[in-house]
Amino acid sequence: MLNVKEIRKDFPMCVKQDAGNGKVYLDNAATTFKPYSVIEAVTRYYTDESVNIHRGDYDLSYQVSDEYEQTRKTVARFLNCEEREVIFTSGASASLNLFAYGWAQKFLKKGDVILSSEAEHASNILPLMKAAELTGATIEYIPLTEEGELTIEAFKGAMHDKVKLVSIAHISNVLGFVHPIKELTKITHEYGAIISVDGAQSVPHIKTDVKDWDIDFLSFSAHKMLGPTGVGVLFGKYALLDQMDAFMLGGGNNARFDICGNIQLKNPPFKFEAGTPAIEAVLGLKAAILYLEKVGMDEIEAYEHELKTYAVSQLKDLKNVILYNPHAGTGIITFNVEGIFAQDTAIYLNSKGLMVRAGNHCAKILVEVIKTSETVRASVSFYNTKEEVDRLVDALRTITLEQCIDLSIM
Amino acid sequence: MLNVKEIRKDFPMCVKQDAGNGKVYLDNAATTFKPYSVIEAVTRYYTDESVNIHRGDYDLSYQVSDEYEQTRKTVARFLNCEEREVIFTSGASASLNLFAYGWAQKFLKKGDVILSSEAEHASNILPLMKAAELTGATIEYIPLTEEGELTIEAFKGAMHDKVKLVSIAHISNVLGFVHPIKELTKITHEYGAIISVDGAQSVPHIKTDVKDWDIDFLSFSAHKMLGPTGVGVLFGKYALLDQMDAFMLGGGNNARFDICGNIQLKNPPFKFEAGTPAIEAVLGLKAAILYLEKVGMDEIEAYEHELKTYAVSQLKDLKNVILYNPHAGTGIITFNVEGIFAQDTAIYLNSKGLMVRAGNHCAKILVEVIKTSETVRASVSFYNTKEEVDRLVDALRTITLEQCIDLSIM
Amino acid sequence: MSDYLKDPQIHREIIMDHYQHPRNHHLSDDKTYHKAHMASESCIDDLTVMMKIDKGLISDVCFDGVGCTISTASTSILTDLIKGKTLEEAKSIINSYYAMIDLKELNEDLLQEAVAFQNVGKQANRIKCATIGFKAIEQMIKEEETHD
Amino acid sequence: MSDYLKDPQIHREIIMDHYQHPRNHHLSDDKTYHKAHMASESCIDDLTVMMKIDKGLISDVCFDGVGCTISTASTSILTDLIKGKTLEEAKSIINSYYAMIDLKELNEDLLQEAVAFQNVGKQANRIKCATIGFKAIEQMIKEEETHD
Ligand SMILES: Cc1ncc(COP(=O)(O)O)c(C=O)c1O
Ligand SMILES: Cc1ncc(COP(=O)(O)O)c(C=O)c1O
Repeated sequence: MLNVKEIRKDFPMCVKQDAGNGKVYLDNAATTFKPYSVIEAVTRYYTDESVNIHRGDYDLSYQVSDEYEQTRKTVARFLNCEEREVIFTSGASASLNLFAYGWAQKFLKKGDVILSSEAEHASNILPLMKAAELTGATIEYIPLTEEGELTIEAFKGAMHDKVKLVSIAHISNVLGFVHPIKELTKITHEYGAIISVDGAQSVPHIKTDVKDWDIDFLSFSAHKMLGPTGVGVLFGKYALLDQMDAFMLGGGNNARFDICGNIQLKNPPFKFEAGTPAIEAVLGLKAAILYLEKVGMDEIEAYEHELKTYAVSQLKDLKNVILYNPHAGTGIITFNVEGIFAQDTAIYLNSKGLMVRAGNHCAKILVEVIKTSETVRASVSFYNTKEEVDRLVDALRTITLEQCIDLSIM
Repeated sequence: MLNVKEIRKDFPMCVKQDAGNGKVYLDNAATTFKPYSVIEAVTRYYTDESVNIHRGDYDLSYQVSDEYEQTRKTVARFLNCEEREVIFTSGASASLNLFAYGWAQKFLKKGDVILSSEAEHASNILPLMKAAELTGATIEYIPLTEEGELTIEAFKGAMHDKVKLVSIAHISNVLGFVHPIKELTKITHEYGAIISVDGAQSVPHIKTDVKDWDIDFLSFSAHKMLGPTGVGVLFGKYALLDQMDAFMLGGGNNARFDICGNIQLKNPPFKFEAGTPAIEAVLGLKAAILYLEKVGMDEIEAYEHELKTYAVSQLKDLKNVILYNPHAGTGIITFNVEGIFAQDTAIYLNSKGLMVRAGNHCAKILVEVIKTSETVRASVSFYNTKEEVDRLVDALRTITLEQCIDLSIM
Repeated sequence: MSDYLKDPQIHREIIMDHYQHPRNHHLSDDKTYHKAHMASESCIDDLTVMMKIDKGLISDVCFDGVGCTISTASTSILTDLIKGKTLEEAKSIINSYYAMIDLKELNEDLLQEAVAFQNVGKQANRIKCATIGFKAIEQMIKEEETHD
Repeated sequence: MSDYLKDPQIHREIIMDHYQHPRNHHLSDDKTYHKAHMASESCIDDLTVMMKIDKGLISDVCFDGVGCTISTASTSILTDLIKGKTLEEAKSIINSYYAMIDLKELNEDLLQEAVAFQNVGKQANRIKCATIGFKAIEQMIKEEETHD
């Protein structure tokens, strides 16, 4: 069982809260706090090894290049894939764009179908919309349940021979449902299609095993899993990466080129990594993964689910609160207060020290499913406590529209 | 006059050297050391304000969003442009790819000519080669002098009516010549073409004034100017940015979209910034610029030139050293040792604590101009000293092929 | 200033009223209307404002969309304020409003119920909400003027 | 081991000699040759190695390009070692060489002059240089074997 009290000592932001600054952070789906070990990995780069990588001309450069590649090893172990299947990008959005450009734009053609869902993040669906527009492919949406969940039955019903690409989030950032990726992948492959998984909300919160699931691509960001911003990963099966086009060209991704325009690109993953990467952020990502592994992904999942269940059980009793996803399995709680606009609720909660997010959470087309244009999202991490959930519940118990207005005009 | 001794106290890497670790860093064109103020800006984000940006739902997010935008203001002042003309990217390579995709691929057509030089970095020329291939445009190269310099006369001779885009580095990373950007821009505009400047090596070392020069685009990286890796800038004149296509799509760059694929993108610069950016790196970039401004760009340029001149005066006397760019105006010294392969020289220098780079420096087509396939590059920064240059000269005075071999096989 | 307009209690009531019963809360099919769609970048407001201009006079103005209390109420009050006014009058109302938001000056004659927002400028993160409708009107006036 | 092969002085001379006068240093126009282009990712070596295989026998091998002392000399020595050998013999030479580089085992009978590199494995950043030619030959042997 996970020891939250001890864990909180590893996070400077939590240490400050516990020292009494009165704040409660419940916007973990947007980004997470960083443990000291990650901060140290980043600053160690600045203070001890502030040089560029990918060259062996001097010891320090060789050493940093090696540490950079060690992160790739660590990521590969964490995902259960090969090292050469791990591409470092500048974030999940960049990973998803690279995939859409390098694979979807290249291999889709008129008449092909991309199967996706209405709960996708803009960073997943927009690049696909563009790929569809450019190739003449079309996007079809798997119907979701009333609560916004994607079921295997609905998926089977939506799947057909023209589908060449399935692209969905493993966990939706709005509603927090865990989709049955392994089953979806099996069905996808039976139809000869490939599957690209948006793991931005799943990799930080549940155990990933790309080999067991047999998925073809996976995108995620370091900053949502205790790591620095500015770095993300695209995993792809090597054979697929090998066929894929590079999104960016430049220093580092070409082995040789000449004046006639003959370019010889390196092999994956280097082919996709052009220019100086986010070196210290990559080193920080390694520290983040080591921290997550130490706590244990299964423990993290169980505890976050416990927190969520606890929150739901409390919030259910408040008559003024509308809960949209009581049954979702992860730490995302999506709600509204009757008669109060989501943003006003968020600002009221802010006045109580509670940090949550109002919005459509970049899944703007979802409104047509859950039938509300804006929601409040509280999202927990394993460093959150039941007492913090209580703070949220207490604040929501007494919220009024008048108070919300007063906060802005006084 | 710049006080190097005091300046070195601001850089932890220099502090360690001065405390006696025996190292000399002369690979500043690859990346630079970071002053404490930059490290503090980055760690402050982790310890005090570790939340996501671009939302005003709670105070801390509002505060960090504001600091993020303050960096844009700072960059705009540093370049002398408008705030909305500053796009944050993941680095110079990303800026150059964004330009090549968003402008060159969109506006060039068959028969158009891109005018460039053979001294360009891969990150500048490769995306243009691709744009040329896709649009049917062709690339022509301005002939360089024997030393590899680009002169106005040569430029005038190469310019003609079909040229729609001029793309060159303000300072070449191999030879360190400062090109007459203002004059080149004037001529470019007389022909109705636009100019995209690769400023990766110039923005860190000489004063930039995009308004005075009237250039259309400028790309550079933070990590070569005391800032973090993972962040760069694309400056573009607003009217041009407004016409340009977004390279990446996703969270943050769209105002709204719907299920039919109607996407409403934000205005520049936000249109080009998809997904969670490198927040702490952007905050670090601000600190880096403030540091550079405090020292003074004119002082930096003068001092680095002085160091270079000093190095050249010493190296000229060594019979075994071939200098390729004695007349270049910046702190890049490109040379070889007679009979010793560049990489062996670098490894020998490494054994003496000197960090330099061997290679073709990503300007692989340049070999056809300076007629040597590989060179050693020592590049100084304003925190380097004459004593450090002496260390380089002393090491080169006594280098032998035998010693180089022994270093590898003993 | 009349007591009525100083009382925070009254301010709140004005805003409540305009949030719960926004005035001119519909859109028009009339193609001769100007139209501005405002989707705020930092919050989730998404409003469309429409305006008909006849010989320099604002003959109609209306809006729809989703917005928080502050953006909805301020836009509602604005539509009341400028309907039937000339473009010049509307511009001075908008400028007075900005001056108030900047905590510089309070012109209660021009601003009327809009004085309810006299302190919103102290909450930097609500300024965008409190001005979204004004920005829309400003944009449409500029459009009209440059097409003349 | 014979003294000759223990003396670092001799190692250096072997490498100097092969660097300054590389053996089999040319390319062939013959299309029946296998060809491997190796451009190292971490250093600036850029070598092309070619090899002709006749009925399981390496009848010719040659190389060209730019490289540091270590990559040039090691490739030169390798070409001398495997010319005229069978693919199996070449493979055991390559494997012995890797074992030496890994600082595991030194088979001087097979490696001959290549023992000059017996300590290069201690310099992690030179391993790529010291094996670039071997990787090329290995790749071409694999190619030949899978096409059989
Ligand atoms: C499901 C999902 N996909 C993609 C993203 C984009 O991640 P980033 O902003 O780090 O690029 C997010 C984060 O907001 C997300 O929640
Ligand atoms: C002239 C020039 N352009 C572009 C780049 C690419 O910069 P980055 O690697 O930071 O993307 C470099 C750096 O190597 C450079 O020297």
